[in-house]
Amino acid sequence: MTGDGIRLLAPDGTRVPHPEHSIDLSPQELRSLYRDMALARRFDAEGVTLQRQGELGLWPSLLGQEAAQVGSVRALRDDDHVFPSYREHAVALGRGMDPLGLLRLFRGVDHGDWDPEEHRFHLYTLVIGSQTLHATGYACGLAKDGSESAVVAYFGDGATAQGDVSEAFNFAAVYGAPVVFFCQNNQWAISESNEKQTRVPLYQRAQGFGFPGVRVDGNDVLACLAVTRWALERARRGEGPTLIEAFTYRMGAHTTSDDPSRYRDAAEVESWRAKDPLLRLERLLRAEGVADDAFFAETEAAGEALAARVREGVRSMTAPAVRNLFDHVYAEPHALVDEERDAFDVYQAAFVQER
Amino acid sequence: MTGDGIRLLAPDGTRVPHPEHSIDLSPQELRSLYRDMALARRFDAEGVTLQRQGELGLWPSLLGQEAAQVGSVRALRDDDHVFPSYREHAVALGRGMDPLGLLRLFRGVDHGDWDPEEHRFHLYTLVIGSQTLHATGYACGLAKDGSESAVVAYFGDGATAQGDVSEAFNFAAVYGAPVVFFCQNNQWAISESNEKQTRVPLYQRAQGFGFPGVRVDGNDVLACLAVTRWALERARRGEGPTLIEAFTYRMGAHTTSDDPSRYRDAAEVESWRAKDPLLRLERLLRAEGVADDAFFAETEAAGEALAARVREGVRSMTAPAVRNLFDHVYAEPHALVDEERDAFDVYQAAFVQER
Amino acid sequence: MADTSATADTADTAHIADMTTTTMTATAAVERMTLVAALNASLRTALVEDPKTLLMGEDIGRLGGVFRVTDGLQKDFGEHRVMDTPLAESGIVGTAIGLALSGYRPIVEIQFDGFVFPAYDQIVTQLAKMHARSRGKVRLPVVIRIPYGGGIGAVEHHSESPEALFAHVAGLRVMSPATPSDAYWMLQEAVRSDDPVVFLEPKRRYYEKGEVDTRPGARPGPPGARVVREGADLTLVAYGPMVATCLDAAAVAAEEGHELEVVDLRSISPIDFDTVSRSVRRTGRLVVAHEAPVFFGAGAEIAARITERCFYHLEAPVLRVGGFHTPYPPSRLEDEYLPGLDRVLDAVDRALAA
Amino acid sequence: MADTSATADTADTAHIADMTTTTMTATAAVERMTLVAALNASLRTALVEDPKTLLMGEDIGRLGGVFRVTDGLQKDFGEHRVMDTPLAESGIVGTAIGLALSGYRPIVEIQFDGFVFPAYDQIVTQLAKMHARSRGKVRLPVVIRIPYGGGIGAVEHHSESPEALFAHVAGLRVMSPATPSDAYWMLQEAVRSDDPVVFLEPKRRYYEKGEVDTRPGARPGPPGARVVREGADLTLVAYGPMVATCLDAAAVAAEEGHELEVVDLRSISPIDFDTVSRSVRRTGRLVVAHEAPVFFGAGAEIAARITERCFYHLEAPVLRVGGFHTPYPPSRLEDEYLPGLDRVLDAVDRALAA
Ligand SMILES: Cc1ncc(C[n+]2csc(CCOP(=O)(O)OP(=O)(O)O)c2C)c(N)n1
Ligand SMILES: Cc1ncc(C[n+]2csc(CCOP(=O)(O)OP(=O)(O)O)c2C)c(N)n1
Ligand SMILES: [Mg+2]
Ligand SMILES: [Mg+2]
Repeated sequence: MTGDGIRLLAPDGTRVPHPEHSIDLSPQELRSLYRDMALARRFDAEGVTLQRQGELGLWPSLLGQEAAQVGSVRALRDDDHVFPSYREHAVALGRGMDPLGLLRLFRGVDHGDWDPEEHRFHLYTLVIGSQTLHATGYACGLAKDGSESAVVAYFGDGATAQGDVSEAFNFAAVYGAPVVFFCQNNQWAISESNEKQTRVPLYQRAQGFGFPGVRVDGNDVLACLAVTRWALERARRGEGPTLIEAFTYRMGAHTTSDDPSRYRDAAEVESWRAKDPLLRLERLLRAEGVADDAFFAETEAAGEALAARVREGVRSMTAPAVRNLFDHVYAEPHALVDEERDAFDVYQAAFVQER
Repeated sequence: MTGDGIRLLAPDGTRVPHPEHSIDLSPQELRSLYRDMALARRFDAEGVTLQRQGELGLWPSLLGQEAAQVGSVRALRDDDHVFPSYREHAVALGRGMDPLGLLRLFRGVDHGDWDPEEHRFHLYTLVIGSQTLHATGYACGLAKDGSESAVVAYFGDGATAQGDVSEAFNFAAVYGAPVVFFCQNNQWAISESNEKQTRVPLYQRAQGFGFPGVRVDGNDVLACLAVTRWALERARRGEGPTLIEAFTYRMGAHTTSDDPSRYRDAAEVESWRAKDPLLRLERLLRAEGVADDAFFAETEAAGEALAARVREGVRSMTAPAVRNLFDHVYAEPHALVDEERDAFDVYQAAFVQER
Repeated sequence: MADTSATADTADTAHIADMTTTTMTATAAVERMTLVAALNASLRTALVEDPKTLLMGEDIGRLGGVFRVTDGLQKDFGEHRVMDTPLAESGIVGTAIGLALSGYRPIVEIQFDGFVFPAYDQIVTQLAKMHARSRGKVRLPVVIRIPYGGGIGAVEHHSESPEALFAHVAGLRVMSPATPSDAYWMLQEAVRSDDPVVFLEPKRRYYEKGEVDTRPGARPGPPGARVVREGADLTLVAYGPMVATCLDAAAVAAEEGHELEVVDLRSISPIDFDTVSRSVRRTGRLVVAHEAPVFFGAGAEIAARITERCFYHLEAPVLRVGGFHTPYPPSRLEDEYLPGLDRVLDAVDRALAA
Repeated sequence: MADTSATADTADTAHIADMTTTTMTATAAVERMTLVAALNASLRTALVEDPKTLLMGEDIGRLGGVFRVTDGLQKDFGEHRVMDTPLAESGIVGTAIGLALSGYRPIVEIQFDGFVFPAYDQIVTQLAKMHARSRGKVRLPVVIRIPYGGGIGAVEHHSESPEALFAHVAGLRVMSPATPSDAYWMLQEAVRSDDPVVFLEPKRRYYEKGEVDTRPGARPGPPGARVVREGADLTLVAYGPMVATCLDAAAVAAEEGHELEVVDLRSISPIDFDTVSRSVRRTGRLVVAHEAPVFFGAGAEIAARITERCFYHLEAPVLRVGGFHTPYPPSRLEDEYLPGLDRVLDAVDRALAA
């Protein structure tokens, strides 16, 4: 169970049998998983580029975590709910989110203002760990409604140190909430490696709160899909929460502001390159004759098209007027906000006049 | 390991062998443990009485938890440090604290202002769970100093739900801090029973953070002493933290403000009366001929003397002048506090004059 | 182990069973009752009127809360609507946010003022901001009830007045009733609001009685400030527990020939500055009283804004009377520490003399 | 797994090894440096001068902190003195309290202003109160460094100005330097203080340069307010990132014939009201500027107290310019949102016109 975790697909692209978590996917499903990972990777690369070009303020790259995200999100039903952290771009795409919605946040024109109910994909959450409690509460709500939907909360290895995450584990356990805690252990919390955050493998944390924790090879999209599906089924059956630790690696910097050369060895990164999640699925697809060069070329072209759309979309994004800030501080009328808006209008009018 | 936990002394006063945690105590040590428990119980009863008489504002009774407290504190060396919650009266006595110090807090003449370094017994802490982090930090400090002292943090079953306690577990584990987390599971957090706080036995929590957790029969003073000693030795050897769950029962109300008849059955309380920690040690002492009627009579007399001293001490406690409040807000001079003190002096002088 | 949330179907059945019990009906009438009873009645009304309303907190179930504000509600509405939570305030508020996102309207009880701080992060960074962050797409109708203030002879952390720490934060509404009637109706208002509300209950007034008209027709509007005693010489502004103290002060001052106008703010964020300004323009003098420390307290905001608005009407500087820049004292000192009748009158005298 | 605290003896040896390296020496000189470099130098001095000083925080080790304030310090002083902590702010501050109780003097870094709130409970209920609670027997010399304020184009929660939320709390000191020199010396002061200090670093001024005299003889006294530009027409009070903005405003106003006196508050709790009063008695007008929202902000306290002290000297009401009662906006709006030159000048004009 330690080491790389549950694995169905080895780095060399061969299948690994597993007694509990086998999965049977059609060729089309396999291709589609690859395609989602490839599009996510291309999208992510474009995010990095756009930041370098000054079009975005910041970009947290998901490079290396495609399998963890695409595999897990594929396990969800349409009516399930996701509570992401801030790096779940592939999960967002998997939910059908408009990628430009994410980019508006990182361009700084809004804080990420999509409607979380539209694709049942909650707002990105930057305060580490907070969303795990929201996910737990949401799951309690679903259970109260008699719904069979479930919730997946995404968070990182560093987040597990936060009190909120432990409280979420405990509330979910006590209430038997239908929530899957999906921890992407990408080995780093900015510059801090796992051993600064925990003394034991993270999946073991769950046991102490009374629910199962499993480690899955986070670079194995098949295993991520299979294990998340299993955990979601547990949730739907009323068996409560599950913790999944997807053992993966953050191949890039923490964000575009970060310089990982200050704290980690190139050799470590290199060693993970051999476990690349796309490469191993490509090997499987080719070995089993499920996809050919044409498919990969077509996928690449789709990626380029996505990147072009994103590039164009980002460049034409403009910020709303400051005045709009006052509109949604409260849902209902608020004297102080109104007063400040009025004063701001007067100020701006005078200012425009002066010029 | 579940059930009542590690036990060396059965409710009927017979010894129970244990492969790892046996303990060999002299007759005098055995008598002394009984005496401490009896004095603590008498002291506690006096606290309740004084509150009923209006001499104290509040009293949280430790009735039923004498063995957990006396056994654990007896395991400490003089140079070890205790971070209590607010019900650790027997621990306080075990550290040599003046009982009147505790009572000043509950009389409302101060917030409990003893010098924590005098008996290496920190201030009572009312914000649930906070002190577990202080204990962890203190233990880190001891380790940095190269000291071989260790720290014991006391807290309740309810406290385990707080994020701070999980964070303390994690920090202690990551830093390998010489701290023993001593959880008195008295089955109730005010009106909430264990299953409202946790899905699994509490001692299991530790495992998920990477250190051992054990349950001990909290009404068995010998087991509490033996297991705490073992945990402290681990700490001293640099093996890091241990969680001890002392499985006991709060025989009284949460505090004198509480009315447990609203939420628990008399039958439950009754069933625990059979496991009384004093009674079982008395049985042992008598069965093994270690103590006779004279000893018990002498102990009772000592209890009465303590109660009398406490009663008298409490009745003569007066509150300091409000003006003194300004003295210790800061360790160094502070303009605002000085200004407010001056204004208060002027106000009081004028007020006195008016009369 | 009992699962208080339970699986979907048992939850549903329990819920339906609850709905059919007669105890579900809130009685509407004019009655004399304590502030606690008014809050209890208001929660009952909320639970009856909207099945999406939930109560959450520590010890609010069988115990009925340490102040009995939720007395009997779990018995009548079931564990699914009146939820005892684990002892973790951040968890309570964070979970309440999630429940609100899923369509519920949680009313959270924090056991004492001093124990809200573990939840402060969830309140300030999440609860307050999510509506704005989503540009209006998300609404979080969460009420956080907090018994607050001193005067009950309690130990440390049980007598705090943290209102300024919430009022400074955009996205929260902060209100505090002073009477049983306001307790009933302002809580109704808080529950109906689609904004998060920090609802501060003056615990030392919990057992004071007043007339409460719970009939739907008696519903007043959203809580603006209210002139609770008229007077021409000086305006005395207070809220929550200090309103009664200020009314007493006004009565004493009247004997000495000074007519004080007492304004009960009711809402601390936003503040109804129009009502206060109107009063100060007439009286020319203003004293603000609260239990919370004066430094960076509500009095500062009121003094600053009213001075700005009424600069040419003020005959004396606005004076503030409140807590000192010290931790709340041990209980045997609180009578002298709290801004009581004498300290309020002292400030009034100084303002009148200026 | 590496144990960063280590057992006693290895810790000790590592420590002694550290002490012998030459990098331990802080160089004392007059130098032009950025505010970040000044903070770094100040921390280095603290680590050299007192072996009980410790740094704690997220990513402060090899990375040197996200702003590089602790750059090189772990390398030079070892992991026992410069501790990367788990990602848990309450844990960091709570553990720092314990370390302080055991005789250490922890200097904690909170990575960004918006992430201090998980630690708010430990700061407010424990750190601030323990000295008073023990009636002076316990001292908690803990410094909490927080990069704060906006203007760097950051995402949500990275541009907050939470000073009022600390200043209201008795037992804490709150200070904020505006220049590299003050950054160096005020941090020295904070580290030497036996009181807990919330040390707010104006992150948008991190890379501005100034002359810093780090020679021991250059040590100024504890940080009172400082008149940084003299003027007779109006007093402009600011602190931290807004001091430079106010100096710019004064320069522009001078061109228009108005002489503004600019006061850098430096300490936000306590506030040096004497210096501000002296200035206002001369100028008769006061504008207070800060990034934090105006409502319940520092400007309220200053306006209230200065009006009380200088009522008969004020020719116009004190005006406040600052953040709106809205969450901090997305970064593309921050230039317009922040109280910049124009908004400060607008307030100055209004105050002068009144
Ligand atoms: C409460 C809080 N503290 C600190 C930060 C600053 N911060 C942002 S990301 C990060 C590391 C997160 O690591 P991890 O949870 O492993 O997620 P990853 O970035 O690796 O996906 C930190 C410390 C934050 N966002 N929130
Ligand atoms: C942070 C916080 N929340 C709530 C409370 C109120 N409170 C005081 S004691 C208590 C129950 C504690 O239960 P437990 O930890 O089991 O300790 P016990 O009282 O049983 O010894 C609660 C909820 C508090 N003191 N602190
Ligand atoms: Mg990570
Ligand atoms: Mg308990």
